[in-house]
Formats: sequence, C-alpha cells, structure tokens
Amino acid sequence: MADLINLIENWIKNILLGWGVTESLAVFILQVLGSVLVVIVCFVIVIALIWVERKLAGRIQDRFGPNRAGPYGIFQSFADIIKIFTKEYITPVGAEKGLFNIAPVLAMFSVLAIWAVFPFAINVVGGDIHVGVLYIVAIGAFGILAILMAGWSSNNRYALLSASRSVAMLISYEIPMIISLLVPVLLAHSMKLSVIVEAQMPWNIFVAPLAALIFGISSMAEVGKAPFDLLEAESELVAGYHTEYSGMKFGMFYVAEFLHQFTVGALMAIFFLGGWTGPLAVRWPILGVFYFYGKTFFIYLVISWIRLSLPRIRIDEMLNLNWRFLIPISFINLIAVAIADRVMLEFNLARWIYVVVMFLINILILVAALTIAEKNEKAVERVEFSPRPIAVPPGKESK
Amino acid sequence: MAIPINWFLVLAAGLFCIGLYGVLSRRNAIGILMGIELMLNAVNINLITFWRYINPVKLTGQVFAIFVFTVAAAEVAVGLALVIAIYRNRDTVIVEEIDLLKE
Amino acid sequence: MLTNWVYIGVFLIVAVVVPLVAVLIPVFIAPKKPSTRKEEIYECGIETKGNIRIQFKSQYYIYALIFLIFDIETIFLFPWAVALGNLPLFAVIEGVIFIVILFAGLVYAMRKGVLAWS
Amino acid sequence: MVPVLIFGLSSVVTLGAALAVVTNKNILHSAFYLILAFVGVASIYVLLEAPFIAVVQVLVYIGAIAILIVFAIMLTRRLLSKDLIQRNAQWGLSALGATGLFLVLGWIVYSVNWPVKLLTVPEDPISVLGQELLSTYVVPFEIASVLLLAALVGAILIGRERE
Repeated sequence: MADLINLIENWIKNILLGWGVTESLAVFILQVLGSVLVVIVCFVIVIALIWVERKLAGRIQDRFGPNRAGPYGIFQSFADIIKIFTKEYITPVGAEKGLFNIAPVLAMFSVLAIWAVFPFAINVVGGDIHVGVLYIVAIGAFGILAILMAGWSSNNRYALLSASRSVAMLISYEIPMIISLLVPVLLAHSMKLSVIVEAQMPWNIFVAPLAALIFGISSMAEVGKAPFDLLEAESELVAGYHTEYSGMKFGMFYVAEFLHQFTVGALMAIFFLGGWTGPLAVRWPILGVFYFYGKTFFIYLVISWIRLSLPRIRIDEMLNLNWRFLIPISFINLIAVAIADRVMLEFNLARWIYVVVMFLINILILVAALTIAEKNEKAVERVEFSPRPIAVPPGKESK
Repeated sequence: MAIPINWFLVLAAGLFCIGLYGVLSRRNAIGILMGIELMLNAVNINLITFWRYINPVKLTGQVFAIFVFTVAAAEVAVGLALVIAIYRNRDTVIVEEIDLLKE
Repeated sequence: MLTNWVYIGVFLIVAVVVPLVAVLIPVFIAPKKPSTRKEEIYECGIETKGNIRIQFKSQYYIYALIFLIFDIETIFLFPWAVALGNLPLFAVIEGVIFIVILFAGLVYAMRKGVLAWS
Repeated sequence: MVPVLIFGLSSVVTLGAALAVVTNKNILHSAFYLILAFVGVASIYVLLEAPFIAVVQVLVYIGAIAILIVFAIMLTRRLLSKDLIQRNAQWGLSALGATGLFLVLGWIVYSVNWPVKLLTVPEDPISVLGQELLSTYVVPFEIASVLLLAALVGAILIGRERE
C-alpha cells in the first residue's frame, strides 16, 4: 500500500499484459495514459484557478467576486466554459488564416509541453532527461513564436504593435531567467530535474535566495500579467496581440496565461522549494504529489497577491529594470555562487557552514546592488506641462 | 542501431543542397541568409551522425556542433544587421540592386 | 534513456491534440453568421486606413540581437555548471573569464545607449 | 521499426519544409517554414541520442535566430508585397547545380565504407561534454566568447539607428 501510484501503474500494466499485449506496447500505452492524465489535470486546475483568482481579486479590491452561479459562485467557470464553447469564431478580413488559427494552439502547447519533464514524486517522473532545465527554457520559444504569429496574422495595427512589444520584452526577460536557472543547476551539478529536487538539502531558496528572487521577477514578466501587463495595456493597445480573436481561440490564450502562471509556480517549487520533498514523501510517494501541487499553488497565490497589489509599470522602467539591474546582478550572482561553491567543495566543509556562507554571499550581493542602484538613480525629473488650451466653440475664440 | 548511417548522411546532403539552391536563387538578402542556415543545419546533422556512429565515447562531435551554433549565431547577427543598415540607406535588400561599388 | 524521449514525444503530441480539439469543438456547435461589418478589423470603432503593417521599431531588433548572443552564451555555461564538480579549481576561473568577456559586450551596449527606450 | 518510422517522418518534414523555405513567394512564410525545418532537425538529433544538441537547436535556432529573422523581415516590410519576384534569373541553373551536387554527394555516401562502431553513449553526456569543453577545447571555448563579443559589438555598431 505504501506506493499507491506504482500500484495502479502495475495493475493497469498487468491487465494489458493479460490481454496479450507485448511489454513495450504496454509501456507505451501507459505513457499515453500518463501524459493525457497530466494534461487533463492541467486543464481542470485552470478551471479551478480562474474561480480562485477572480474571488481573490474581488476580495483584495473590496468586491464580492463571482457569487451568483452556485454557492460562492463556484460554478462560474463552468458557465464561462459553456459560453465560450458556443461563441462564434470571427476571422477578421485580410487575416492570414493558417497562421491565425495555429497561433492559439501553439500558445497552449508551449505551456503544456513544459509539464512533460516535471518530477511529481520520488519515482513519478515524466521524462527524466539529462537536459531537463534546458528543455524547459527551449519550449518557451514556442510561446514567443505564437505571440508573433498571432500579432502578424491578425491584420490589426494594434495587435502587431503589441506583439512586437511583447516579444521584445519576453526575450529581454528570458536572459536573467536563464542565468538564474543556472544557479540551481550549478548547486546540483546536474540538469536533471529529479536530481535537482533531491539535491536540495535544505531548499535552494535558503542557499540561493537571490537567484530565486531574480527568477521570480523575470518569470512573472514572462507570464505577462500585471504589473508587467503593458503588452495588453487596455488604454494603449486595445487588448494586446489577441485583440482579433474570439470564442475558444481567445480562450486558449486566456487559459495559457493562467496555466503559465501556475507553471511558474511549479518551476519555483522544483528549483527553489524542494519540489515534492517533505516529511514522509519518500515512504509515501502520493504525499510527494500533494506537496508538489501544494507548493505550486502557494507560489501561485503569492504571485497573484503581488500582481493584484502593484500598479502597472511603464515600458521604459520595465526595460531599465531588466537591462540595468536584473541582468548585471544575475551575472554577478552566478560568478559568486560558482566560485564559492567550487572553493568550499575543495575544502570539504560541513553542510551548514556551506549554506550559511552561501546565504550571506547572496544577501551581501543584493544589499550592495541595491545601494549602488539607489546611488546611481537620477532624481526623477518632474515635467510640468503648460496648461492646454480649453476647447471653445468656433467663432468664440478669444482675441 | 536500427537506422544505417547512410540515411542520415543522405538526409544531410539533401538539406545542404536545398539550402544551396536557396542561396543561389534568392534575390532577397534575408532569403539568402535562410539558405545559409539550412546549410549549417545540414553540416550539424553530419557532425552528430559521425559522432554517434564512429566515436560516441568522446563528445568531440557535439563540441564541434556547439561551435557551429556559435558561428551561425554570430553570422546571423552581423548579417541581418548589415541587411537592415543597407535597407535603411538604400531602401532595398535585393542583392542585385546593392551595387554600390559599381557606381 | 530513449523511453524518456518516447514519453516526451507522446506528451508533445498530446499537448498539441488537446488544445486542437478544444479549438475545433466550437466549429461544430457554435453559430456561424458571418457579415462584412462583423469581420472588420477592430480599431476602437474607427475604420482602418492605410497600411496595416506599421513601421517596426529597430530598437526591438537590437534587443533580439543581444538576446541571441546571450542565448549562445548559456549553451556554453550549462555544461560548465554541470561539470564543475568534476573539474579542477581553475575551470571556475575559465568560466568566469568567459562570462566577463561577454559582460563587456553588455556594458558596451549600455554605453552606446541602445538599450535605453526612446 | 519505431526509429525508422520517426526518421521517415522527421526527414519528410525537414526536407519538405526546407523546400518550402527556398521556393515560397512570401518571405515571411519562408521564415515560418524555416522554423518547421528546425523542429524536424531537432527530432533527428533526438534520434541520434544527442538530446543536448536537440534542445540547443530549439533554444538557439527557434528561440533566437528565427525570431531575429522574422524581426528583420518586419523591419524591411516593404519587400513583402506579393508581386515582388523573389528568385533571380539564374534559378534554373542553380536548381540544376544543387541537384547535381546532391547526386554526387549521394554517390559518395553510398560508395564509401564508413568505419561504423556500435558503441553506447556515455552515461551522463552533459558532464562529459562540460569536461571536454573546459579541458581539451578550452581555447576555442574562450575564443567563442570573444567571437560573440565581436559579433555583438559589430552588430550594434552597424544596426543601430544614427540620429
């Protein structure tokens, strides 16, 4: 009974073998079932998350949030699903149909595909590949591509403007994200996600808090929600690159955005919060799955809280934050961690000294960087505009 | 190995020749660059094939492939910057119309 | 090792098929009443005039360019980070030199002012 | 059986997409077909048990180079008009030359007796790769960063808008 997941797996496998299926085909069928299960769970979670997010947003903004469909409005998402499935598709005139229709599927694909390599528990790992971390980074490329395709094919000025802005921003923020991901790789000496999870003694957030911070900020920007949602700033760009999409095609972009935020939570949990590890998780792997999803959900709520509390930042501030602060500091952090890790490995120090030294180095870099940034910050120039002329009816102008 | 080495080599040769055709027949400078990218990909397939089938223990083939990636990236970065600079000055990227030295 | 990749291949296919199915369902159950007015491009209520493909800022190109260079840098750094435990102490310095050289490029870009939003 | 199937599928995708890249009239569509060709090549790398190269292919070619190309096409968008002829006068000759070269290469491939050794890939290829990169190939490793620096500086110098 200890290992429920393996039990079910072996049970299905034995049934299949009993039907006269060959061993390799049985494994293949199990893989198909496993991947379908993971994808379906992702969709179900998103349905729940949309309700949670709306309720949370309502509470933070002193509103009720959805409260009509069912108790506490929990059936709101289902009502929305029925609505969105029966909405008409509108293809704008002059759109490039092929690219226009591929883009929403690709956007969803780029987020879903990341889940292929996640370790859910001690022996429940999807694709346990040697290049797991790079795989996650590489799959992100398809998301950028989807935005570019959607913006270009919509034949809409604002969509194109928004798409080019988004892509410029996303690729800018990918640099600190990748560099900060190098830190957990360096600490575990492996790119395998399962090894990274198991090597965390204690969690990486205590060993490399700065990398966690940088990863958090830059992946929040990757998600593209507030405070980094200037790519769909309603007041400037109508609704962003998916302005012309309707019905389920728009729904795919919407769901992808929610799932992306949840995926960022999962990545944070794996790289910095010990993934599935927790008390008794080795004995009962099913507990590991709960720990993993619990940590992910916790990070998701924290991100929601941050983004509901902060106002949107301007595009120049956003780019300056990236190029002048995050990228330099992440490089310095990487160099410092690499040197400290290798030197302490040489002297074979006790684990707790290692952790304390690492923690202090991280804090030192952060404090130094903040001090320098504050010193270099120019005083904000207040631009005073002369009063604009007030409109007067023709014929009644002064003079 | 289930697949004979020749198949990969023929695939790489095909990709290389398609890329070569693109380089020779395109008028648009960006199109020519895309052809070059295809040719570099063909080279990389060959490198990895020979690594896998002849000496997979040392990862020399992969190291070389990484250097090919580096060179390709540098080439694209500078090449496209040149194309954009020319477009800005001459308002064209058609290679036949870029004949500054003839004048 | 290959079974892991078979799983990833299967997963990628599932990750394409499931959204595709979701997008295709409304084709059969949703109403379809196209009209010229409806299919017009949305531009805050006014009619779209002139060339849709607006001039693209070359600033974006510079960002993509710098991203490309740093992307290539990371493919060298990942094997470096993985192998660090098995390498002599000097290898750290080699990696640091590598990073510092490219960092000079970033400083150059900053000095030239191409990173500033104008 | 399964590897043969995957090989067939990915080579058809790769070569078909590559043909579309060089023959498509719309240069932007060419760029998107180029991405499809890159995906095909990445699956070939997986088949050759070089997953690191496959992932790097996606990361670098699709994530960066393809996007750079699309940006460049958008910047030079005047050349996207449909009536612009995209191939030059010597296209027939080049097609002939490319086909000839392909036949010669194919003949070479099949006439040479390749010294194939059926060995297995190292257990942890990334670690071995890193060790090779920082011991045997340490000079190229450092020179690569200089090359990238030169490319960065050069491209910024050429590509930036002058006031």
